[in-house]
Amino acid sequence: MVYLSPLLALGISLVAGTVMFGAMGVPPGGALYAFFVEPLTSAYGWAELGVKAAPLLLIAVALAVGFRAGVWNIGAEGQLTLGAICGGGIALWLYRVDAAWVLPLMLAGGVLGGMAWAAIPAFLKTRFNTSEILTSLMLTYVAALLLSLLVHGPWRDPDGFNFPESRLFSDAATLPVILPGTRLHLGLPFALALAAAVWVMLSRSLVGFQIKVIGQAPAAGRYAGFSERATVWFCFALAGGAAGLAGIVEVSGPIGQLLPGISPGYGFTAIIVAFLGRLHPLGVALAACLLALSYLGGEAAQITLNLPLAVTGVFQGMLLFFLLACDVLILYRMRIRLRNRHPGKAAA
Amino acid sequence: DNAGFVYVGPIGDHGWTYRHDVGRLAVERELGIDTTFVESVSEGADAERVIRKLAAGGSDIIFTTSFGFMNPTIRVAKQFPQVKFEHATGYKRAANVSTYSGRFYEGRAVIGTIAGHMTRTGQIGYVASHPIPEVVRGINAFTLAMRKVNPEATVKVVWINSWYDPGKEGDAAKALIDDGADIITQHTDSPAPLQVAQQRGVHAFGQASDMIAFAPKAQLTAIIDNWDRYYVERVKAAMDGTWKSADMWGGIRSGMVEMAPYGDAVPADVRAAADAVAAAIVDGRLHPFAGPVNNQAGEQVVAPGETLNDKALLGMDWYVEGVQGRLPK
Amino acid sequence: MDLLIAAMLTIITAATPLLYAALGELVAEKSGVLNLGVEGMILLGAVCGFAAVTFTGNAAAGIAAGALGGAALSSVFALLALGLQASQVATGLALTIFGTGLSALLGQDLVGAAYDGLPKLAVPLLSEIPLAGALLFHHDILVYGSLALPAAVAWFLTRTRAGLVLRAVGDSHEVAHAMGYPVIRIRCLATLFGGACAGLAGAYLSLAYSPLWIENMSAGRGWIALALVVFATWRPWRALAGAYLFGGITIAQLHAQALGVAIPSQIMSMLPYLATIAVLVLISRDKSKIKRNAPACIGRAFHPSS
Amino acid sequence: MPDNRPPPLLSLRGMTKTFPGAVANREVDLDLRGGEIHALLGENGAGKSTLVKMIYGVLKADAGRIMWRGEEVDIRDPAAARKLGIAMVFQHFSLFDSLSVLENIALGLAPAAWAGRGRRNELRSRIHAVSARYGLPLHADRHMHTLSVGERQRIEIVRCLLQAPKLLIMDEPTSVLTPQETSRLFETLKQLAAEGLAILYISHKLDEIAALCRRATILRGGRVVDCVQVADQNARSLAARMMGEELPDADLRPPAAAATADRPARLEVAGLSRAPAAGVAGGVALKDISFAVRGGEIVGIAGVAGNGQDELLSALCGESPPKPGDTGCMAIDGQACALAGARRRRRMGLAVVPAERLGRGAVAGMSLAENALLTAFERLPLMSHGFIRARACRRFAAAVVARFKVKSRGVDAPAASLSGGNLQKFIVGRELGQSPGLLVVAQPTWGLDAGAAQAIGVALRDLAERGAAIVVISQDLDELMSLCDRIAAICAGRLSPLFDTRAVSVERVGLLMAGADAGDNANRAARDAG
Ligand SMILES: Nc1ncnc2c1ncn2[C@@H]1O[C@H](COP(=O)(O)OP(=O)(O)OP(=O)(O)O)[C@@H](O)[C@H]1O
Ligand SMILES: Nc1ncnc2c1ncn2[C@@H]1O[C@H](COP(=O)(O)OP(=O)(O)OP(=O)(O)O)[C@@H](O)[C@H]1O
Ligand SMILES: [Mg+2]
Ligand SMILES: [Mg+2]
Repeated sequence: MVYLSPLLALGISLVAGTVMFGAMGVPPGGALYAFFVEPLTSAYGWAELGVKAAPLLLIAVALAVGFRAGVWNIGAEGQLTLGAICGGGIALWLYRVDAAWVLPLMLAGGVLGGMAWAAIPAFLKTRFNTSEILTSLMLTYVAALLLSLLVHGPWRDPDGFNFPESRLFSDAATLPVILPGTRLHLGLPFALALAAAVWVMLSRSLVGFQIKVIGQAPAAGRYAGFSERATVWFCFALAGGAAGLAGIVEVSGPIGQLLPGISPGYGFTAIIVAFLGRLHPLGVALAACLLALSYLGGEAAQITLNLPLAVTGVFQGMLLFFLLACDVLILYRMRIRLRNRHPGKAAA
Repeated sequence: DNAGFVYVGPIGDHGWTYRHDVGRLAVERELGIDTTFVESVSEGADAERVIRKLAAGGSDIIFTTSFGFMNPTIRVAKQFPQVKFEHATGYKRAANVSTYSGRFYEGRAVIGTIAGHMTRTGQIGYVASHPIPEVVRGINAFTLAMRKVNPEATVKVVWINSWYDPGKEGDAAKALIDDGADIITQHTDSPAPLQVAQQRGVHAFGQASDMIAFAPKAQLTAIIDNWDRYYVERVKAAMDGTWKSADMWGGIRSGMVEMAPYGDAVPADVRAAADAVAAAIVDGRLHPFAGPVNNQAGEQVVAPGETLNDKALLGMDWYVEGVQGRLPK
Repeated sequence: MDLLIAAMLTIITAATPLLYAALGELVAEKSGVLNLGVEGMILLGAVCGFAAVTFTGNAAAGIAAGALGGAALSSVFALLALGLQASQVATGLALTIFGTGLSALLGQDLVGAAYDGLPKLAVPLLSEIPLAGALLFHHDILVYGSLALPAAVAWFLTRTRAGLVLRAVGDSHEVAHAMGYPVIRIRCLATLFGGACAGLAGAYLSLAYSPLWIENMSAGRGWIALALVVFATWRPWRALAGAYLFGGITIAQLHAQALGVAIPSQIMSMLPYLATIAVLVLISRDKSKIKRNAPACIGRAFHPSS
Repeated sequence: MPDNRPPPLLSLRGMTKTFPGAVANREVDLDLRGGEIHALLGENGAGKSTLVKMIYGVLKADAGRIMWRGEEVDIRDPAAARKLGIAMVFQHFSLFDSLSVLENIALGLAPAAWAGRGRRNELRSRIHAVSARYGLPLHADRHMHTLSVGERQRIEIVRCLLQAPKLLIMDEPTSVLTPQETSRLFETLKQLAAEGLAILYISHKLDEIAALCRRATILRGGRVVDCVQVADQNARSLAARMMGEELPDADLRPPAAAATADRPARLEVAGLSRAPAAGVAGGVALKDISFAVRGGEIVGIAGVAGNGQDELLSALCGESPPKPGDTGCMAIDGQACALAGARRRRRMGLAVVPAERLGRGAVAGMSLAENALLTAFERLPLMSHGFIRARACRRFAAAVVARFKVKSRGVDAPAASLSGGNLQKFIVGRELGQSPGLLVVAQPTWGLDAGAAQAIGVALRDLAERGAAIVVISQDLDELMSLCDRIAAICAGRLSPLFDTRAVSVERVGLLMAGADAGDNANRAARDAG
């Protein structure tokens, strides 16, 4: 049943898409093919799905942990940026060093950078009771401007005619590709590993239990002796670290340098991915793939059918609406069926 | 045959991307071939995929129209040697990668001349986007031309750190007018600064396209990005097999930089002066960065009789004398 | 002095769209609804308002169309998140994606169209007062509306029965339901109001702030509005203060640049965000005050069971 | 014999309500006349709340008819019920935390009560009038979250009285009131009944029923099993009818209290002072609290709600670390623990049962197995290397369910699906299952039926007999007097000396709870003891 929901949503989207494209004079079959099939007709397409889904998954799965604990970190985009800045800074600093430890150091720098940025809202929340919603969001803008400051100024490529981008990272600072001939990089294994780890943590470990308890009933958490403060810190550190890793993976992988804009809003899209996946690692993984596919599909539809981006945005929004609606309908039916399966038991 | 275009913004931005799309439509119209475009492509990891997809999908020539697409373009070009690539505003080339851009600073020199003649307060407000050489070059060309006719006039620059935020662009224009500017010029994409000028009864210059509809009284003229001729030529060359990697940096003479008709407010003598500057630039008598050029500290950077070469122009990161404020490094 | 007045006038226009969107969201959140689709609703309001003005030439029609556009989009939210109890966070974010696309689609033919902007309505006599007259009594109708709105919202929430019920629903939907109040219906109305206000914010952008339509012209103001609700700790007058603080610093830094302050523009641009954080830190020390104003049920789905 | 009296105020015929998986009411008939105080009795889950919720229009009956003054009515929602003249005090508070007293009351009245400043002022003075008249002191402009439970209950009652109802339904209204408040309320109710009001009264305290009601309808498993004259019954016979079996005998107090006198103290508290919790207006400061509990004894702490019980409980269980300015020592089994957090204290042998079951003692949406883990992981082998041993948790939860006869769908059922009584049994069972050396329990039998209450009492005594020290914090003085060896009263954050329950009268403790001078009483206590 749970697996049926996305399929049903897809079905409805196909019907609605047929109507919409038909009304706009675009052959519906071709449009839908472009959206859902064409991106995956080649190995390269699959690899690109992984490239696009990896940062989404990496961030969303960590955010899901925080959302379960009632920690509203919506500034993952900024944490991603800081990860890119810190990790990328190391790459630029060690530009001439050709050693195997450069890349791990960069990744660590990215993780720590994201964590450090996430530590600000965590600190303000635990120390001054300041809403993390506002602080984390505002810090996203600050991070973007910080990156802009750096690539427009001190970190410009010295041979780059003062254009706002850093030099290309050296080979030692570039994330290896794991599928030759494509851009699929280590980010995907990282993301899958994190998803698996979070799954185990949430379902099996005391930390995960603690997070769920505090999220669902803070008073019960205090009663059990779980520290809310520590949980806030943990959730921010995890999400910040994951977002920072996503940031450094992006710049040391497919981008290969620091630019003023490194992420097309992964940190925000990840929020919707997390909720679409019902805050469960497996669901989040599926949602990340689906959303990544819808972006690739949007590009494919623009290329093969000359559809304007606006149309793909509308269609993507509709797809999300149907997914959410079907989710609910199916959950609702399940609830009723579960209840009816045990008649009289509760009355016993 | 097919030509592909990769845009950094939406075609509905009424600025940079919009003008490239006008060029694309000219290609379709004049050569009768199919074109493909992808809009709002972010300059991060997505760019390479989109460019590659266009290349793999049968585009014979691909225009990538933002500086941030430079490295992805080069990378994809390596994988598709038979496909021709045209990258706007960059500096990296290859056997199958050309670069092209407009010498918009020539247009800036023309409007600088107009501003120098027409300002009463001696203060010009400049709404600027990001502190990159392209924008700094425009500021400098404008200032130099302006001070040639009005040595006392100064330029105030406000950076909004965005290409594209009508509200903020308008706010910047308001701030500049409130601080004494009586002419506004801009290097951002929306007509909002012009609209503000119109409301406030001051003058302004359009950017990227003719924006007279938005500010019939305020617009003195506009610098129009005109890619039509270049795009048609290059696509045709690719079809003919005569395409060669090149670096095109076209100015007024090539038609890539075009001036919109003068607004009613521009008096005849000023029109004549502006026309003269444009004509001198076209036939090479005048270079906007011909010496003597002083920097903000008053030190002579270009001696009389010399001109800055293209390389120095390309990487310009200093202000000339007459620009107020300091350029952050 | 003149410079100050002029700057203040600019601040008023910069704050107005934030204020509309924030107050609309504030009412929705007070009823327990967290609609993160503000950005999408603003854009739809902007395009609808501009389209109406372009086709009818009538400013009132434009304003009405903006409000209706925002409300229409919020009704999608109401259907999914309230009717079907889908995740409010996810639905709101999907709304932003959808609204951005839809507004661009609807606005395709409006790019390049021009409009003079909403007429300024000078209040007779009062607008003649030196300084204050220019500052307060020479604006378009939406600015006056934005100043009346916090008063109206504050009055509605604290003084009217409907406002009381709305707050009650946001505080505990179970109890409100047990006492016989139609939780879903009240939330739908609050959501629609929030959508209409976001639509007005959009209409202000496309009809007054910069009277034109271009894609994505809200440039992230919806997110700032959402943050302002938190900043305001759900109190209407504080939302006003927040909008003016944010707008004020944004404009002040533009003036500082114009006056030649030698600080990198990126750092200047950070100031509004940093200042908002700093002020929030200062005012959020008092937990009980926040607790009293925060809607306890915010974002939680309500399953009426009977 | 033809009945030519006027028709009853309210008649129910064949009321039936089925929930998914449970029949809450089956064919319930009931007649209620003006001026009558009618008791509705039954075990936990017998269907009492469901029945009255249908009368008040909160729930919709599957079948059955409601007659009001002989005419069939359709009560679609609470507003319709209010219009008829029905008012109800809910079993669980139906108050809004972020609103003021005045606003909360207005929400229960007709819309006109909030129209305009004049009406609001009028409402304010009516509130003060009613609360003065019936001895239920209230301040209209206080904010709800600053109020104690007792005050909240008063609001509910005053709100009903303001509607000038014809029928007043009260679902366990006294569970949080002091004896004094209860008897004041009873006078009020009797007075109201004399004025012609009909009252439908639900309670598990059978002595209250005897004092207040003439007739009682008894529900079991959703059916009416009896409708009796209360005068003909005693508490035991009523309980037997409710449960369908005799209540087993159990004397909770051991014959000789002195048996424990020479044992070492397992809990020592000396000079404990705590500032009220920050940000919680209405919080009470604890002032210089000292007492000791020996192994094998049960010590009761009586007090009116809102006199520092919550603060004492959280100070004892270590939920919030002491803040600067807080003083005092605490020791468990001789080990100082004032600075230890909740988890350290649990390792030292402490177990705690808080008053709030859902949301604090248990997580509503989690299964019983997960809820078993909530506190038990410190003392039971439920974890290995930071990972949860799911099987061990289920086994432990199942053992608790079996030992305390918790009615549930099994250990995977969510805590929210248990009735309050069964959940309480589960929580107590979970804490007892950890064989604690020291147990602190708040309101152990709040809202529980006689059978469940007795089961819990027996379990506590059992634990004490095995050498544990037990502290029971409760507002129910009768319960404390029957359960505890020694008792003290807490008032405004001060604790009286401990008295032997055999040597002190209920009245004396009642006075202490109400704040009679502790020093004076200490002298008298010394006399009593001697
Ligand atoms: N919302 C509900 N969903 C499912 N079942 C319910 C619901 N409410 C009540 N029930 C069922 O109805 C039965 C009667 O519940 P009710 O609350 O009426 O009992 P009660 O007599 O009030 O008990 P108590 O003395 O504990 O208050 C319960 O045992 C339960 O099984
Ligand atoms: N989500 C749910 N799923 C299944 N059953 C439920 C659910 N919620 C409530 N119930 C049923 O409702 C009953 C709880 O009703 P309620 O909370 O009124 O307790 P109660 O009968 O008043 O008990 P007590 O007096 O012991 O507190 C449970 O017995 C349970 O069977
Ligand atoms: Mg009940
Ligand atoms: Mg109960």
